[in-house]
Amino acid sequence: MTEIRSEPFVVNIGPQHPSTHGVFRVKVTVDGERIVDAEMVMGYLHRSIEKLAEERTYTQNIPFTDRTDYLSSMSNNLGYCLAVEKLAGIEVPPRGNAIRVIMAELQRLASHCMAIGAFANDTGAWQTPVMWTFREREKILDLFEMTSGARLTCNYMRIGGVAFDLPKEFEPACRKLLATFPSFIDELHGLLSENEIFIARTRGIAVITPEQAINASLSGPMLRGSGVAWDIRKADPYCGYEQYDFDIPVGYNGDSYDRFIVRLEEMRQSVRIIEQALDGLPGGPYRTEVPLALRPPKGEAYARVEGPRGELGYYVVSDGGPAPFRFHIRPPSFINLSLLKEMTVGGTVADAIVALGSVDIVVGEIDR
Amino acid sequence: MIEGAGPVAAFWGLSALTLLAAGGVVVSRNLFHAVLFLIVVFLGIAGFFLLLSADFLAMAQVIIYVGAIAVLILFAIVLTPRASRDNAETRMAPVALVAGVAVAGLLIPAILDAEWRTLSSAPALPVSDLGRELLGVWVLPFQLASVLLTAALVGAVVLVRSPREEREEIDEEERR
Amino acid sequence: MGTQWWTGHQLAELAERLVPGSVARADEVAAYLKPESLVETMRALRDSEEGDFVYLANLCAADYWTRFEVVYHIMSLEKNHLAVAKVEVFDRENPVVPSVVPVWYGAWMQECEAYDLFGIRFEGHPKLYRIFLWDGFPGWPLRKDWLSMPGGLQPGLNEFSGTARREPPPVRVVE
Amino acid sequence: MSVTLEHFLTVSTLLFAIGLFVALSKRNAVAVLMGVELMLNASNLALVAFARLAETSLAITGHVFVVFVITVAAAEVAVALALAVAVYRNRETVDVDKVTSLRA
Amino acid sequence: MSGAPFLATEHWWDLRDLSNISREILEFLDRVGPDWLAYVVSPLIGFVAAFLLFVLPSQLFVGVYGERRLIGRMQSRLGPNRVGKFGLLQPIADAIKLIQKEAITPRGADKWVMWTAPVVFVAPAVLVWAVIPFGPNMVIADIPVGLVYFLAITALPVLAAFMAGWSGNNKYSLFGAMRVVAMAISYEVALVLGLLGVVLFTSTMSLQAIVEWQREHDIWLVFLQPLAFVIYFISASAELNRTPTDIAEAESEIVAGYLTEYSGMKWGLFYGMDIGYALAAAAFGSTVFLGGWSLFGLEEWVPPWLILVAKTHLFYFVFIWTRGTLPRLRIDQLMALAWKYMLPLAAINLLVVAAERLWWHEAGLGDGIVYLFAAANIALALLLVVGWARVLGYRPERVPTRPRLVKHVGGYVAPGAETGGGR
Repeated sequence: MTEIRSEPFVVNIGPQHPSTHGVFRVKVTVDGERIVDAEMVMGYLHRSIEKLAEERTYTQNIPFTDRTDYLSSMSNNLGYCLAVEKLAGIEVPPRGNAIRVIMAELQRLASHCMAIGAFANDTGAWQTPVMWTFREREKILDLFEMTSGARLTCNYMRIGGVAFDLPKEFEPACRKLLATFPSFIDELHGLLSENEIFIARTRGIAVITPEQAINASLSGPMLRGSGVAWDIRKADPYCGYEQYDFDIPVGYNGDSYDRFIVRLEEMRQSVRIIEQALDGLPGGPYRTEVPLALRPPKGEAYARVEGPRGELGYYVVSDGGPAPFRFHIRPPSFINLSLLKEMTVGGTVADAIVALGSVDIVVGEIDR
Repeated sequence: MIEGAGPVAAFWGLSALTLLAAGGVVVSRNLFHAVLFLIVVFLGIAGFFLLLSADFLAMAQVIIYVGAIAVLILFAIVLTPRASRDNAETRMAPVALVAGVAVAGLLIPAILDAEWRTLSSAPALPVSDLGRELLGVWVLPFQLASVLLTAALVGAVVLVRSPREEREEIDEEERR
Repeated sequence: MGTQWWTGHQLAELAERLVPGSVARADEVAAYLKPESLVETMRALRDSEEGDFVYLANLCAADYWTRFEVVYHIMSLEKNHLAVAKVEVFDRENPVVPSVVPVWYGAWMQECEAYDLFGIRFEGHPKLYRIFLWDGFPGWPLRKDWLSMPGGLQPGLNEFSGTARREPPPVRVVE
Repeated sequence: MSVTLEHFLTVSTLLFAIGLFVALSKRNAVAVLMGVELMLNASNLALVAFARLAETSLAITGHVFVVFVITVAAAEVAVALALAVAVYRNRETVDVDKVTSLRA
Repeated sequence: MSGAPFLATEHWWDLRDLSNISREILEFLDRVGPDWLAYVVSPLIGFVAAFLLFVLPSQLFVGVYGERRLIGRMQSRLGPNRVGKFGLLQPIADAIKLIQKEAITPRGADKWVMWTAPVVFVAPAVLVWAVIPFGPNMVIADIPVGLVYFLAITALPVLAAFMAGWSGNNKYSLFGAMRVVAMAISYEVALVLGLLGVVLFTSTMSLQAIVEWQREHDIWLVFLQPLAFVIYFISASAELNRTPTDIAEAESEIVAGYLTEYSGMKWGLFYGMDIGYALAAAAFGSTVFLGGWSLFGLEEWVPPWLILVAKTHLFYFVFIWTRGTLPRLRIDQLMALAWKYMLPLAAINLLVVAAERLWWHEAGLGDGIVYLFAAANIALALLLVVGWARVLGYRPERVPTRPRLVKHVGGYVAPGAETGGGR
């Protein structure tokens, strides 16, 4: 028989599609149900935050970082503040550090709730997991509202500490949440991790080998899912993470299922960290006073935190003026997308959706 | 002989429906529409079967012709490209028309002319009789038909297998 | 405990040892590599036992009015150290830097981003395109001299003349 | 008012003639197949009409035949469609006029 | 099955058997009107009664409202609760909203096919109810091949879905159409083979007779035919596009499948009739497998149609339940499930039933033997399901559901080098 010329045709997944997690578009070429090519198209949400930040003072830039990864504003605030503190040589008091850790870990819980819910939705669970995770996420956002006054874009961290001290009600409310959270994770474990259909849909899909993952600069759960033990909280501790006892979950063979169970386990570890931080919450000031128009000395700094999606780095260059000379964000979900083509080509359309869901992208962060 | 206002009206209605739909198969330019007309013909024939108190056959007609054959034809149309979805005639159309008219013209006078010995009362033909007949007298042809069906399915699968799938399978075997 | 941050001199010393003549200069923060031997140096750094820089943490460009810098934050996961390498480009009209995609696949998207916003062409990149902005967007917005669109146009789609420009406009150098 | 065997046979014949025309005249292989299906249906109608209305001791045989015809039609459709798809893949056409490789 | 009426009275006001009242009406019409009037009116009464008593309320209030409230509960949210008391008027508000909406026809669409597809979809949903027995005398058409009738009628909506998907001139629609056809053809085979087991036991294809058989033998066919029941449930949910198998409308993959280009009431017809088919499948399932309108003698006091309604809704609840909890399978997995899993099991089931049936009749055993058969078949079904899954390579214990845990960073963790975790 001669070579059959099949009929590939192009399908746009996104920018308006129920499961692209924002205005993100994948142009896939399919042959029947099988994908032969995939191309990412992004930039629909590009706001040029890096350029805007060059004209505002260091403190004024904190709200911008809320709006990059709008699902984990606390972590973004933290990364930026760390970079500026490193640049200006500012020490944060212990209480401020502990509050930062609590907030960052709560934010990780909230963000992973969202990630897991959306991922389960992508595999076709009809809204139930996403509703459950949103229910828990709301409780965390309540805590944020209690502390910072905002639920989504908190703008809570400040250079030198945090904006306000924790309110009196915070600790009992947070402990109440932590008491129920592990049982909720177990519930999710029963609903999804041990669900045969879920396993059948996600296991062996979008496999990334550890070599590929390292070479493509993946980070966070993507890297750990491939079996690479790398967590910046352990590797390069900031805000006193070295005081807390927690483990790094790593996956087995780097498929979508591994990334999912890694995220689920990370939520358990986060609960552990928050409990320890609450127990050992030091007194004293929560913030070092810095001048409003901070003028760090000439130089550059790269600070990174382990955001919910991976290595969230901020590269700030100062020319001695009140505004950063260069402000660059290393967005984890942008770089985690590098391997999307390798993950999707050869699979079916349904697998591509699962692969995209397992990356856990936030388009505000990709496009900035 | 079938009598009564209802059945007679049903006959004329069904005849009109079936023949018009068959005409639709001939004239519609879009192959997809032609298949939809063909489905109406199938349903009309099922109606005729009901009228002739062959309940089971009517149901089988709907399940197999409408549920399987017509859907398969639609599927095949979608698999072929848009350009070959027209329903045009070849140059032989006039000859075919002559053939069709000739068949009808020869057979219909013959039918009307013949002396049919018809029944006054209809025989009862329950499904169980059909089953007994199929597995009794006609058991050998029945077996043959099933073998034919199996052979046809296997043949169809072999025919449409693409070289890529074959290559993939060979690769897989080699990997083992 | 914690990542060991290499000084620029440390990295320069290693790079010079691996690929002689590959370092232009070095300071406390970073080692400035020569663009000619960049890919070779980077590959040597990645594969060397001592350096083991298998992970490209961050790649970005910066505009210093007279020159562009491309900054590479490279890292070893096993040895847990991090170093900063830089490449300087002085040609503002047509800045070209060799692409490190053959060394780290993770540079793929970040080089596209640097090209999109700075106009730095990465030679050897498999598919360099404007990843965020559309083809024909006038200018390179993260350059310091890009204050508004050429011709006094403000950003905003209704202000555009409608004809997309394929070529980047002539750059106004502000010294 | 009554309907006799002749009525059914006439309808059957007309249907058969239309089916014949479709099978002989159409350019598209799938359409040819549809003509064949029409003819088979016409004959089925005649068989059932005979079983119900004609004077015979083997009335059920008509039904048995219809079952066989339906079975064979299903088999035929499967093979014919597979052929059409295979021909299309090899030659990029389902036009029966152009598939003439057996001609010398 | 006319038989002796076992309900207490034949008075028209005895609503335990609604056929009493319809018979009164028809006899009255026969007395006063022309002779054809009763023929015309009787099917109308049947359909109107079925619609008013069952389909419409079920569809609107159990299907739309109940389903949304129940799924809301499962998802720990409230569900519709604004329109009317407890949000009970929500379905009506939705219908009004849908009617007001613009029915968009895309430019490249095949207009005629697009507009006829909903009609082709709705008509069988009404016709299906003709053979479902609601009570000893309450069935519109007790035809001897009711079971095959059901299968034949439910083959039609597949066609409508294909028409809908093809006509929309949309790639997602076409995907949905291809998927729905592939699914329907695959699952029909297993479904028919499974139902053959039932027919072998009861040796009839009339639904009323199947219910009578179950009543006489004091056993539900679900116990005699557990495999067939499971196969029926999965196949029905596959053909209905309910969630574990809703790949034809898979929202997260192909937007809305064959419905992508539909809007307004054209979409509403598809949506409403989806629930109608689900209810019909539930009614058919409870008739064939769960004893229909009979409930071990209770039907002599409780209206039988209420029993059927209750069973149908229980059955339907399981559909809602699976929808609320399970993720969706991929199309090749579904095909594998149909061809590699359900079809062999159905064939084995058929063989077993045939052997049992033969032994029962040849040896002249009493009716009590069905309980033995039931026990044997349930055990066999469990054994077959587990065993066949093992044969096909199902090893759940090899899937670790917890990640490994390590204390220290440092590159790739080889298997076995971790410090904790695992399943």
